[in-house]
Amino acid sequence: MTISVRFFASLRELVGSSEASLEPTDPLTVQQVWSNTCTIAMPDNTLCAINMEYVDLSQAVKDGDEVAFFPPVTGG
Amino acid sequence: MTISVRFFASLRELVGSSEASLEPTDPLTVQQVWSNTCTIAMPDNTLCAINMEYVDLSQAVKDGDEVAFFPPVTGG
Amino acid sequence: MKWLFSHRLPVAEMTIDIRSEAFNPWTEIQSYQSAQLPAGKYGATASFIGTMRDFNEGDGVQAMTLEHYPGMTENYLTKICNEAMQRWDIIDCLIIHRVGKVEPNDPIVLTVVWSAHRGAAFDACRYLMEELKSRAPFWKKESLASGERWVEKNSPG
Amino acid sequence: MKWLFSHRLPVAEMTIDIRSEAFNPWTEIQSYQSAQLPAGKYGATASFIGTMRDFNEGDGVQAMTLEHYPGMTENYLTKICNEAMQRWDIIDCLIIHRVGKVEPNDPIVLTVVWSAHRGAAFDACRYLMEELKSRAPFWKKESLASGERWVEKNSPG
Repeated sequence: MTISVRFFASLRELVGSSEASLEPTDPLTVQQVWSNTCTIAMPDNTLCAINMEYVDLSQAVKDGDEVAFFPPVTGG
Repeated sequence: MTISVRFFASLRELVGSSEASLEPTDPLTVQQVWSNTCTIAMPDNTLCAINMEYVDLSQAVKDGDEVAFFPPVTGG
Repeated sequence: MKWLFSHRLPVAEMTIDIRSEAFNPWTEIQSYQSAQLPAGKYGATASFIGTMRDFNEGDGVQAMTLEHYPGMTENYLTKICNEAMQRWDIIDCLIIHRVGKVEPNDPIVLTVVWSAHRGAAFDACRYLMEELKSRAPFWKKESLASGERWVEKNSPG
Repeated sequence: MKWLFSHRLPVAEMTIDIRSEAFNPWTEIQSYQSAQLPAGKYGATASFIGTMRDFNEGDGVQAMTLEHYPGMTENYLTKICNEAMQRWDIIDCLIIHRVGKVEPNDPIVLTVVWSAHRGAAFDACRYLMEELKSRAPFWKKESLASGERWVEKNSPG
Protein backbone atom coordinates (compact mmCIF):
# COMPACT_ATOMS: atom_id res chain seq x y z
CA MET A 1 0.00 0.00 0.00
CA THR A 2 0.98 3.63 -0.42
CA ILE A 3 0.82 6.21 2.37
CA SER A 4 1.65 9.87 1.89
CA VAL A 5 2.97 11.74 4.88
CA ARG A 6 2.99 15.49 5.52
CA PHE A 7 4.67 17.65 8.14
CA PHE A 8 3.70 21.19 9.06
CA ALA A 9 5.15 24.19 10.87
CA SER A 10 7.83 23.43 13.50
CA LEU A 11 7.58 19.68 12.78
CA ARG A 12 8.31 20.34 9.11
CA GLU A 13 11.46 22.19 10.15
CA LEU A 14 12.39 19.57 12.75
CA VAL A 15 11.99 16.68 10.33
CA GLY A 16 13.58 18.75 7.56
CA SER A 17 10.91 17.83 5.05
CA SER A 18 7.31 18.73 4.25
CA GLU A 19 6.38 15.43 2.61
CA ALA A 20 7.28 11.79 2.53
CA SER A 21 5.89 8.60 1.06
CA LEU A 22 5.75 5.09 2.44
CA GLU A 23 4.96 1.78 0.77
CA PRO A 24 4.59 -0.58 3.73
CA THR A 25 3.74 -4.23 3.27
CA ASP A 26 2.26 -4.67 6.78
CA PRO A 27 -0.55 -2.67 8.47
CA LEU A 28 0.70 0.41 10.32
CA THR A 29 -0.61 2.74 12.99
CA VAL A 30 -0.06 6.49 12.78
CA GLN A 31 2.67 6.12 15.40
CA GLN A 32 4.40 3.54 13.19
CA VAL A 33 4.10 5.80 10.16
CA TRP A 34 6.18 8.35 12.09
CA SER A 35 8.78 5.75 13.15
CA ASN A 36 9.12 4.43 9.62
CA THR A 37 9.54 7.93 8.22
CA CYS A 38 11.52 9.95 10.75
CA THR A 39 14.83 9.34 12.45
CA ILE A 40 13.94 11.60 15.40
CA ALA A 41 11.47 10.87 18.20
CA MET A 42 8.00 12.33 17.88
CA PRO A 43 7.65 15.42 20.11
CA ASP A 44 5.16 14.93 22.98
CA ASN A 45 2.51 17.37 21.87
CA THR A 46 2.36 16.25 18.21
CA LEU A 47 -1.07 16.20 16.58
CA CYS A 48 -1.99 13.77 13.81
CA ALA A 49 -4.56 13.67 11.07
CA ILE A 50 -5.57 11.07 8.51
CA ASN A 51 -7.13 12.49 5.40
CA MET A 52 -7.52 15.86 7.14
CA GLU A 53 -9.36 14.53 10.22
CA TYR A 54 -7.75 14.45 13.66
CA VAL A 55 -6.91 10.91 14.82
CA ASP A 56 -5.10 9.21 17.71
CA LEU A 57 -1.60 7.80 17.32
CA SER A 58 -3.02 4.28 17.59
CA GLN A 59 -5.25 4.73 14.53
CA ALA A 60 -4.53 2.25 11.72
CA VAL A 61 -3.74 3.69 8.29
CA LYS A 62 -5.15 2.38 5.02
CA ASP A 63 -3.87 2.31 1.48
CA GLY A 64 -3.98 5.76 -0.07
CA ASP A 65 -4.23 7.63 3.25
CA GLU A 66 -2.63 11.03 3.76
CA VAL A 67 -1.13 11.13 7.25
CA ALA A 68 -0.17 14.52 8.66
CA PHE A 69 1.89 15.47 11.70
CA PHE A 70 1.94 18.95 13.21
CA PRO A 71 2.40 20.87 16.48
CA PRO A 72 -0.47 22.40 18.52
CA VAL A 73 -2.39 24.85 16.37
CA THR A 74 -1.98 28.58 16.97
CA GLY A 75 -4.36 30.34 14.62
CA GLY A 76 -6.73 33.20 15.31
CA MET B 1 -39.33 73.61 48.25
CA THR B 2 -39.53 73.13 44.50
CA ILE B 3 -39.56 69.74 42.79
CA SER B 4 -39.57 69.30 39.04
CA VAL B 5 -41.20 66.19 37.67
CA ARG B 6 -40.67 64.52 34.30
CA PHE B 7 -42.50 61.75 32.48
CA PHE B 8 -41.12 59.69 29.61
CA ALA B 9 -42.39 57.39 26.88
CA SER B 10 -45.70 55.61 27.58
CA LEU B 11 -45.99 57.31 30.99
CA ARG B 12 -45.69 60.71 29.31
CA GLU B 13 -48.59 59.76 27.06
CA LEU B 14 -50.58 58.22 29.93
CA VAL B 15 -50.16 61.25 32.17
CA GLY B 16 -50.65 63.54 29.18
CA SER B 17 -47.68 65.71 30.06
CA SER B 18 -43.89 65.57 29.89
CA GLU B 19 -43.22 67.87 32.82
CA ALA B 20 -44.76 69.15 36.04
CA SER B 21 -43.64 71.20 39.00
CA LEU B 22 -44.48 70.86 42.70
CA GLU B 23 -43.94 73.24 45.60
CA PRO B 24 -44.73 71.04 48.60
CA THR B 25 -44.47 72.35 52.15
CA ASP B 26 -43.96 68.90 53.74
CA PRO B 27 -41.32 66.25 52.94
CA LEU B 28 -42.38 63.87 50.20
CA THR B 29 -41.33 60.47 48.93
CA VAL B 30 -41.11 59.70 45.22
CA GLN B 31 -44.41 57.80 45.55
CA GLN B 32 -46.04 60.92 47.02
CA VAL B 33 -44.62 63.10 44.24
CA TRP B 34 -46.56 60.93 41.82
CA SER B 35 -49.79 61.10 43.90
CA ASN B 36 -49.54 64.88 44.23
CA THR B 37 -48.97 65.30 40.48
CA CYS B 38 -51.07 62.68 38.70
CA THR B 39 -54.73 61.81 38.88
CA ILE B 40 -54.16 58.25 37.68
CA ALA B 41 -52.59 55.39 39.63
CA MET B 42 -48.94 54.66 38.99
CA PRO B 43 -48.55 51.63 36.71
CA ASP B 44 -46.97 48.65 38.46
CA ASN B 45 -43.73 48.52 36.54
CA THR B 46 -42.93 52.24 36.76
CA LEU B 47 -39.27 53.17 37.25
CA CYS B 48 -38.20 56.32 39.08
CA ALA B 49 -35.10 58.47 39.14
CA ILE B 50 -34.01 61.43 41.22
CA ASN B 51 -31.50 63.69 39.51
CA MET B 52 -30.94 61.03 36.86
CA GLU B 53 -30.16 58.19 39.27
CA TYR B 54 -32.51 55.25 39.79
CA VAL B 55 -34.24 55.32 43.20
CA ASP B 56 -36.97 53.39 45.04
CA LEU B 57 -40.45 54.77 45.43
CA SER B 58 -39.83 55.26 49.14
CA GLN B 59 -36.90 57.62 48.55
CA ALA B 60 -37.39 61.13 50.02
CA VAL B 61 -37.06 64.08 47.65
CA LYS B 62 -35.19 67.28 48.44
CA ASP B 63 -35.59 70.88 47.37
CA GLY B 64 -34.49 71.32 43.76
CA ASP B 65 -34.68 67.62 42.86
CA GLU B 66 -35.70 66.45 39.42
CA VAL B 67 -37.94 63.41 39.78
CA ALA B 68 -38.56 61.28 36.69
CA PHE B 69 -41.07 58.50 36.04
CA PHE B 70 -40.84 56.10 33.13
CA PRO B 71 -41.70 52.58 32.01
CA PRO B 72 -39.17 49.71 31.75
CA VAL B 73 -36.37 50.68 29.40
CA THR B 74 -36.25 49.13 25.94
CA GLY B 75 -33.10 50.42 24.29
CA GLY B 76 -30.46 48.52 22.34
CA MET C 1 -31.17 71.18 21.08
CA LYS C 2 -29.47 69.07 18.44
CA TRP C 3 -26.27 68.97 20.47
CA LEU C 4 -27.94 67.00 23.22
CA PHE C 5 -28.55 64.17 20.83
CA SER C 6 -25.25 64.02 19.06
CA HIS C 7 -22.48 65.19 21.35
CA ARG C 8 -19.63 62.93 22.34
CA LEU C 9 -18.33 62.37 25.83
CA PRO C 10 -14.79 61.05 25.65
CA VAL C 11 -13.89 60.04 29.22
CA ALA C 12 -10.54 58.28 29.49
CA GLU C 13 -10.77 55.36 27.08
CA MET C 14 -14.42 55.38 26.15
CA THR C 15 -16.79 57.24 23.90
CA ILE C 16 -20.56 57.51 24.29
CA ASP C 17 -22.39 58.87 21.31
CA ILE C 18 -26.17 59.35 21.05
CA ARG C 19 -27.26 60.07 17.51
CA SER C 20 -30.42 61.48 16.05
CA GLU C 21 -29.40 60.47 12.54
CA ALA C 22 -28.66 57.18 10.80
CA PHE C 23 -25.09 55.87 11.09
CA ASN C 24 -23.01 53.27 9.34
CA PRO C 25 -21.53 51.14 12.13
CA TRP C 26 -18.64 49.77 10.08
CA THR C 27 -17.32 53.12 8.94
CA GLU C 28 -17.83 54.46 12.48
CA ILE C 29 -15.72 51.68 13.99
CA GLN C 30 -13.07 52.03 11.34
CA SER C 31 -12.67 55.78 11.71
CA TYR C 32 -12.80 55.62 15.51
CA GLN C 33 -10.18 52.90 15.55
CA SER C 34 -7.87 54.79 13.18
CA ALA C 35 -8.16 57.97 15.21
CA GLN C 36 -8.16 56.59 18.78
CA LEU C 37 -6.48 53.23 19.04
CA PRO C 38 -2.71 52.72 19.37
CA ALA C 39 -1.52 50.65 16.39
CA GLY C 40 -0.05 47.28 17.32
CA LYS C 41 -1.29 47.37 20.94
CA TYR C 42 -4.72 45.77 20.68
CA GLY C 43 -5.09 42.14 19.70
CA ALA C 44 -8.85 41.82 20.10
CA THR C 45 -11.85 43.83 18.92
CA ALA C 46 -15.33 42.58 19.79
CA SER C 47 -18.36 44.39 18.47
CA PHE C 48 -22.11 44.09 18.59
CA ILE C 49 -24.63 45.84 16.39
CA GLY C 50 -28.36 45.86 17.01
CA THR C 51 -30.31 46.46 13.81
CA MET C 52 -33.99 47.24 13.41
CA ARG C 53 -35.97 44.25 12.12
CA ASP C 54 -39.13 44.60 10.07
CA PHE C 55 -41.11 42.31 12.36
CA ASN C 56 -41.60 41.89 16.12
CA GLU C 57 -43.87 39.56 18.08
CA GLY C 58 -45.44 38.36 14.86
CA ASP C 59 -46.28 41.79 13.44
CA GLY C 60 -44.74 43.74 10.59
CA VAL C 61 -43.06 46.90 11.84
CA GLN C 62 -42.79 49.86 9.47
CA ALA C 63 -40.74 52.21 11.62
CA MET C 64 -39.75 52.85 15.19
CA THR C 65 -39.23 55.95 17.29
CA LEU C 66 -36.60 55.90 20.00
CA GLU C 67 -36.93 58.23 22.96
CA HIS C 68 -34.34 58.78 25.68
CA TYR C 69 -33.76 60.82 28.84
CA PRO C 70 -31.06 63.30 27.85
CA GLY C 71 -28.41 63.46 30.54
CA MET C 72 -29.48 60.32 32.41
CA THR C 73 -28.85 58.14 29.37
CA GLU C 74 -25.31 59.45 28.96
CA ASN C 75 -24.72 59.08 32.72
CA TYR C 76 -25.73 55.43 32.69
CA LEU C 77 -23.79 54.58 29.54
CA THR C 78 -20.73 56.16 31.12
CA LYS C 79 -21.29 54.21 34.36
CA ILE C 80 -21.61 50.99 32.39
CA CYS C 81 -18.38 51.64 30.46
CA ASN C 82 -16.58 52.48 33.70
CA GLU C 83 -17.81 49.25 35.27
CA ALA C 84 -16.56 47.28 32.27
CA MET C 85 -13.19 48.99 32.44
CA GLN C 86 -12.88 48.08 36.11
CA ARG C 87 -13.85 44.46 35.59
CA TRP C 88 -11.78 43.72 32.49
CA ASP C 89 -8.46 44.82 31.11
CA ILE C 90 -9.68 46.77 28.12
CA ILE C 91 -8.07 49.52 26.07
CA ASP C 92 -11.05 51.43 24.73
CA CYS C 93 -14.78 51.14 24.23
CA LEU C 94 -17.29 52.84 22.00
CA ILE C 95 -21.08 52.97 22.28
CA ILE C 96 -23.26 54.60 19.65
CA HIS C 97 -27.05 54.59 20.07
CA ARG C 98 -29.76 56.02 17.84
CA VAL C 99 -32.67 58.13 18.98
CA GLY C 100 -35.52 59.52 16.89
CA LYS C 101 -37.14 57.79 13.95
CA VAL C 102 -35.54 54.53 12.83
CA GLU C 103 -36.46 52.39 9.84
CA PRO C 104 -36.06 48.67 9.20
CA ASN C 105 -32.45 47.65 8.59
CA ASP C 106 -31.15 50.79 10.34
CA PRO C 107 -28.54 50.17 13.02
CA ILE C 108 -29.87 51.10 16.48
CA VAL C 109 -26.94 50.39 18.73
CA LEU C 110 -23.23 49.67 18.43
CA THR C 111 -20.93 48.49 21.21
CA VAL C 112 -17.24 47.88 20.56
CA VAL C 113 -14.44 46.89 22.91
CA TRP C 114 -10.73 46.81 22.16
CA SER C 115 -8.34 44.85 24.38
CA ALA C 116 -5.04 42.99 24.31
CA HIS C 117 -6.67 39.53 24.53
CA ARG C 118 -9.96 38.13 23.34
CA GLY C 119 -11.56 37.10 26.64
CA ALA C 120 -11.80 40.66 27.93
CA ALA C 121 -13.14 42.01 24.63
CA PHE C 122 -15.87 39.36 24.36
CA ASP C 123 -16.91 39.63 28.01
CA ALA C 124 -16.92 43.41 28.14
CA CYS C 125 -18.74 43.84 24.82
CA ARG C 126 -21.54 41.58 25.99
CA TYR C 127 -21.63 43.27 29.39
CA LEU C 128 -22.06 46.68 27.74
CA MET C 129 -25.01 45.42 25.71
CA GLU C 130 -26.75 43.61 28.57
CA GLU C 131 -26.36 46.53 30.95
CA LEU C 132 -27.38 49.04 28.29
CA LYS C 133 -30.54 47.07 27.65
CA SER C 134 -31.44 46.75 31.31
CA ARG C 135 -30.45 50.19 32.65
CA ALA C 136 -30.00 52.89 30.00
CA PRO C 137 -33.18 54.99 29.67
CA PHE C 138 -34.23 54.47 26.06
CA TRP C 139 -37.74 53.56 24.92
CA LYS C 140 -39.00 52.19 21.62
CA LYS C 141 -42.34 52.88 20.00
CA GLU C 142 -43.21 50.76 16.98
CA SER C 143 -45.29 51.89 13.99
CA LEU C 144 -47.40 49.02 12.66
CA ALA C 145 -49.96 49.05 9.86
CA SER C 146 -52.59 49.06 12.63
CA GLY C 147 -51.11 51.99 14.55
CA GLU C 148 -48.40 52.62 17.13
CA ARG C 149 -47.38 50.64 20.21
CA TRP C 150 -44.73 51.00 22.88
CA VAL C 151 -42.36 48.07 23.23
CA GLU C 152 -43.09 46.92 26.77
CA LYS C 153 -39.94 45.07 27.64
CA ASN C 154 -36.65 43.94 26.24
CA SER C 155 -35.98 40.32 25.40
CA PRO C 156 -33.52 38.54 27.70
CA GLY C 157 -29.94 38.22 26.43
CA MET D 1 -1.69 27.83 -6.21
CA LYS D 2 -3.12 31.22 -5.28
CA TRP D 3 -6.65 29.85 -5.42
CA LEU D 4 -6.01 27.53 -2.52
CA PHE D 5 -5.39 30.49 -0.26
CA SER D 6 -8.16 32.78 -1.34
CA HIS D 7 -11.12 30.79 -2.55
CA ARG D 8 -14.50 31.01 -0.86
CA LEU D 9 -16.67 28.09 0.18
CA PRO D 10 -20.23 29.30 0.54
CA VAL D 11 -22.12 26.40 2.13
CA ALA D 12 -25.66 27.28 3.12
CA GLU D 13 -25.39 30.35 5.32
CA MET D 14 -21.70 30.54 5.94
CA THR D 15 -18.56 31.69 4.22
CA ILE D 16 -15.02 30.56 4.96
CA ASP D 17 -12.30 32.65 3.40
CA ILE D 18 -8.56 32.06 3.77
CA ARG D 19 -6.54 35.00 2.50
CA SER D 20 -2.93 35.40 1.58
CA GLU D 21 -3.25 39.17 1.44
CA ALA D 22 -4.12 41.90 3.94
CA PHE D 23 -7.82 42.64 4.38
CA ASN D 24 -9.87 45.42 5.92
CA PRO D 25 -12.33 43.66 8.25
CA TRP D 26 -14.86 46.51 8.36
CA THR D 27 -15.23 46.85 4.62
CA GLU D 28 -15.34 43.05 4.33
CA ILE D 29 -18.22 42.82 6.81
CA GLN D 30 -20.05 45.69 5.20
CA SER D 31 -19.84 44.33 1.67
CA TYR D 32 -20.66 40.78 2.76
CA GLN D 33 -23.66 42.00 4.72
CA SER D 34 -24.96 44.12 1.81
CA ALA D 35 -24.60 41.24 -0.62
CA GLN D 36 -25.69 38.28 1.52
CA LEU D 37 -27.97 39.30 4.37
CA PRO D 38 -31.72 39.81 4.01
CA ALA D 39 -32.54 43.42 4.96
CA GLY D 40 -34.77 43.78 8.00
CA LYS D 41 -34.42 40.13 9.08
CA TYR D 42 -31.37 40.19 11.35
CA GLY D 43 -31.45 42.11 14.61
CA ALA D 44 -28.01 41.15 15.90
CA THR D 45 -24.52 41.14 14.45
CA ALA D 46 -21.63 40.05 16.65
CA SER D 47 -18.09 40.22 15.36
CA PHE D 48 -14.60 39.51 16.57
CA ILE D 49 -11.35 40.62 14.99
CA GLY D 50 -7.95 39.37 16.02
CA THR D 51 -5.20 41.84 15.14
CA MET D 52 -1.46 41.33 15.20
CA ARG D 53 0.20 43.05 18.13
CA ASP D 54 3.79 44.31 18.07
CA PHE D 55 4.70 42.42 21.23
CA ASN D 56 4.20 38.94 22.68
CA GLU D 57 5.48 37.36 25.88
CA GLY D 58 7.53 40.44 26.61
CA ASP D 59 9.27 40.63 23.24
CA GLY D 60 8.84 43.03 20.35
CA VAL D 61 7.51 41.24 17.27
CA GLN D 62 8.34 42.68 13.86
CA ALA D 63 6.29 40.35 11.68
CA MET D 64 4.60 36.99 11.70
CA THR D 65 4.17 34.21 9.17
CA LEU D 66 1.00 32.15 9.25
CA GLU D 67 1.03 28.63 7.84
CA HIS D 68 -2.00 26.40 7.37
CA TYR D 69 -2.93 22.94 6.08
CA PRO D 70 -4.82 23.66 2.85
CA GLY D 71 -7.96 21.57 2.74
CA MET D 72 -7.98 20.51 6.39
CA THR D 73 -8.23 24.12 7.56
CA GLU D 74 -11.26 24.76 5.37
CA ASN D 75 -12.80 21.44 6.50
CA TYR D 76 -12.48 22.33 10.16
CA LEU D 77 -13.72 25.89 9.75
CA THR D 78 -16.74 24.50 7.91
CA LYS D 79 -17.33 21.91 10.67
CA ILE D 80 -17.12 24.64 13.31
CA CYS D 81 -19.63 26.84 11.46
CA ASN D 82 -21.97 23.89 11.02
CA GLU D 83 -21.76 23.12 14.73
CA ALA D 84 -22.58 26.74 15.58
CA MET D 85 -25.53 26.68 13.18
CA GLN D 86 -26.87 23.55 14.86
CA ARG D 87 -26.47 24.91 18.38
CA TRP D 88 -27.83 28.42 17.81
CA ASP D 89 -30.48 30.00 15.67
CA ILE D 90 -28.24 32.03 13.39
CA ILE D 91 -28.78 33.46 9.94
CA ASP D 92 -25.28 33.63 8.52
CA CYS D 93 -21.66 33.51 9.56
CA LEU D 94 -18.42 34.67 8.02
CA ILE D 95 -14.87 33.67 8.86
CA ILE D 96 -11.85 35.28 7.21
CA HIS D 97 -8.35 34.20 8.22
CA ARG D 98 -4.97 35.40 7.01
CA VAL D 99 -2.10 33.19 5.98
CA GLY D 100 1.37 34.25 4.84
CA LYS D 101 3.31 37.23 6.13
CA VAL D 102 1.46 39.49 8.57
CA GLU D 103 2.66 42.76 10.05
CA PRO D 104 1.78 44.49 13.32
CA ASN D 105 -1.70 46.02 13.27
CA ASP D 106 -2.80 43.70 10.43
CA PRO D 107 -6.05 41.83 11.04
CA ILE D 108 -5.41 38.08 11.32
CA VAL D 109 -8.90 36.69 11.83
CA LEU D 110 -12.48 37.86 11.55
CA THR D 111 -15.56 35.99 12.78
CA VAL D 112 -19.02 37.45 12.33
CA VAL D 113 -22.44 36.02 13.15
CA TRP D 114 -25.82 37.43 12.16
CA SER D 115 -28.99 36.33 13.97
CA ALA D 116 -32.45 37.55 14.92
CA HIS D 117 -31.57 38.02 18.60
CA ARG D 118 -28.38 38.95 20.42
CA GLY D 119 -27.84 35.85 22.57
CA ALA D 120 -27.27 33.58 19.60
CA ALA D 121 -24.97 36.06 17.85
CA PHE D 122 -22.77 36.58 20.92
CA ASP D 123 -22.61 32.88 21.80
CA ALA D 124 -21.95 31.67 18.28
CA CYS D 125 -19.34 34.33 17.49
CA ARG D 126 -17.37 33.37 20.57
CA TYR D 127 -17.78 29.67 19.83
CA LEU D 128 -16.36 30.16 16.34
CA MET D 129 -13.29 31.91 17.73
CA GLU D 130 -12.64 29.42 20.54
CA GLU D 131 -13.05 26.42 18.27
CA LEU D 132 -11.00 28.01 15.50
CA LYS D 133 -8.17 28.60 17.97
CA SER D 134 -8.26 25.08 19.36
CA ARG D 135 -8.92 23.01 16.22
CA ALA D 136 -8.23 24.81 12.93
CA PRO D 137 -4.75 23.94 11.63
CA PHE D 138 -2.96 27.28 11.49
CA TRP D 139 0.49 27.98 12.91
CA LYS D 140 2.25 31.25 13.69
CA LYS D 141 5.92 31.98 13.45
CA GLU D 142 7.10 35.28 14.92
CA SER D 143 10.00 37.38 13.63
CA LEU D 144 11.84 39.06 16.50
CA ALA D 145 14.95 41.24 16.42
CA SER D 146 16.81 38.13 17.69
CA GLY D 147 15.45 35.74 15.06
CA GLU D 148 12.37 33.66 14.43
CA ARG D 149 10.31 31.49 16.79
CA TRP D 150 7.20 29.37 16.47
CA VAL D 151 4.32 30.31 18.75
CA GLU D 152 3.97 27.17 20.88
CA LYS D 153 0.42 27.45 22.05
CA ASN D 154 -2.58 29.72 22.01
CA SER D 155 -3.66 31.69 25.05
CA PRO D 156 -6.88 30.47 26.70
CA GLY D 157 -10.03 32.42 25.85
